[in-house]
Amino acid sequence: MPVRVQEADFDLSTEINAFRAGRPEIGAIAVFVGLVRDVNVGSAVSGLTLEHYPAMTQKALEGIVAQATQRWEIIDALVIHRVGHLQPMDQIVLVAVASAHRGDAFHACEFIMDYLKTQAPFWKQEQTPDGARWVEAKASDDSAAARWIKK
Amino acid sequence: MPVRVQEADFDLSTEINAFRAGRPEIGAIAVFVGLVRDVNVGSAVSGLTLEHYPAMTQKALEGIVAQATQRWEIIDALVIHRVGHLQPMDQIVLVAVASAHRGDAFHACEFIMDYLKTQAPFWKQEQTPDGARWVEAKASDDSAAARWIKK
Amino acid sequence: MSVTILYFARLRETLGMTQEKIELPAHAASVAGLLDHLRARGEEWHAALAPTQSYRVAVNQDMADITTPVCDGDEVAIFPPVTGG
Amino acid sequence: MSVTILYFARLRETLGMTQEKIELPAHAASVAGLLDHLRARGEEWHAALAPTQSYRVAVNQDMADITTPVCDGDEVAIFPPVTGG
Repeated sequence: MPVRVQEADFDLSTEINAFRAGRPEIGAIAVFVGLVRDVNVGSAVSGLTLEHYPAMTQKALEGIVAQATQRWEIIDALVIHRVGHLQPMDQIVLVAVASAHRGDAFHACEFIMDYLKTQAPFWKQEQTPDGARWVEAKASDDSAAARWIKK
Repeated sequence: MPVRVQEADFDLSTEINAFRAGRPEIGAIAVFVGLVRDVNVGSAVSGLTLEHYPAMTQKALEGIVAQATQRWEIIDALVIHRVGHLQPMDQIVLVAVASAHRGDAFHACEFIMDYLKTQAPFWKQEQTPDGARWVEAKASDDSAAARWIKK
Repeated sequence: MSVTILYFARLRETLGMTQEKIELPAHAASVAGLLDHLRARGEEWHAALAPTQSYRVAVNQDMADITTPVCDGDEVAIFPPVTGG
Repeated sequence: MSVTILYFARLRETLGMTQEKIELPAHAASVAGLLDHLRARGEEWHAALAPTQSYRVAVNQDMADITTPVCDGDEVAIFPPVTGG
């Protein structure tokens, strides 16, 4: 269940090929890639700085992946999250979930992203024409995460 | 909305990089990769032959992508499906959906896969120790596709 | 009228037929009529295309059902439920 | 007892503080007690850490709530709602 927090970019093929190497039992991989957009909440965005809480980040992501592993039949999961300075079109995050069948892979991947968005200690600061501004948390992220709470 | 049916393998990074090139409005890409497993319904599988109905395949996949485009806010979608002889661990299918936000990308990607599984004219024949056998359609694929029918 | 019929996968093997061009009587100008016409060919066709069997029909490369009309020059395909992806 | 406090993102900027080590009285040995202790520092702290403000607290790198106990040697982090991904 590899979880990595890094400044460096990642290559999708390299990561996914290493992730699935030697595992012919994998039938499905659901992947999510988050990218820096050049616009947000109506303002042009020329760059992004990602701050995090190093001692907690790894632990929080591992906890989220462990929850996904308990809830779905998955073979493995991979999370890479970048920190530091990013430009529009840069990759921010990669989540990949491997499973025998697609339903589990899709749902676990979406779950990990929803929880990452509300539980993992990262904060984005955007550079806009009016200066730097901290990105506000979205209520829609809270409701996306709340969907997964078992009744 | 590129849709390709081909014998050749594909490279994930090459495809996704071309797909998102020059589009800084993309914030989220949901990707699905389907792979040949070395076991199915309790038998070892040494290879797979994918037959299709060439005149219909492209049209069916484009129709499925068009439906996804109408139902979700997506920027673009990419479908690549292989035909011919494949080995365990080979890539079979790639579906990628780009959107501003992750919810639309995830849902459209899962929708395309569910419809592809029940509507696109591909048939798998597996090589097993007991000889070649046609893969049986799964009732779970019909119910996965039926989830998306609007009440 | 003249109709092209294509067979795929297990049905292609069972019926020993990949493609054929047939003359379909005007009274059989629907998927249901075409299937009845084919079932009349004998036991093997009757069994393979029985309504209780699981198969699909496309007319001019679109999924069809038994009420779909079949016209002169149409391409009809008969195949098992699909298993791609 | 001695507690390390970390501040992140907007709260780090607002309070002008990245990290500090404080002596917390035994009667304040919970997240609620620690927050009251910090709010007593003055108007700026009172405003930034008001219960109506949106912020989160972690104790020893786990998400916490106001009832979570705080013990000697703990690391407490105070930060805005997260915005990664």
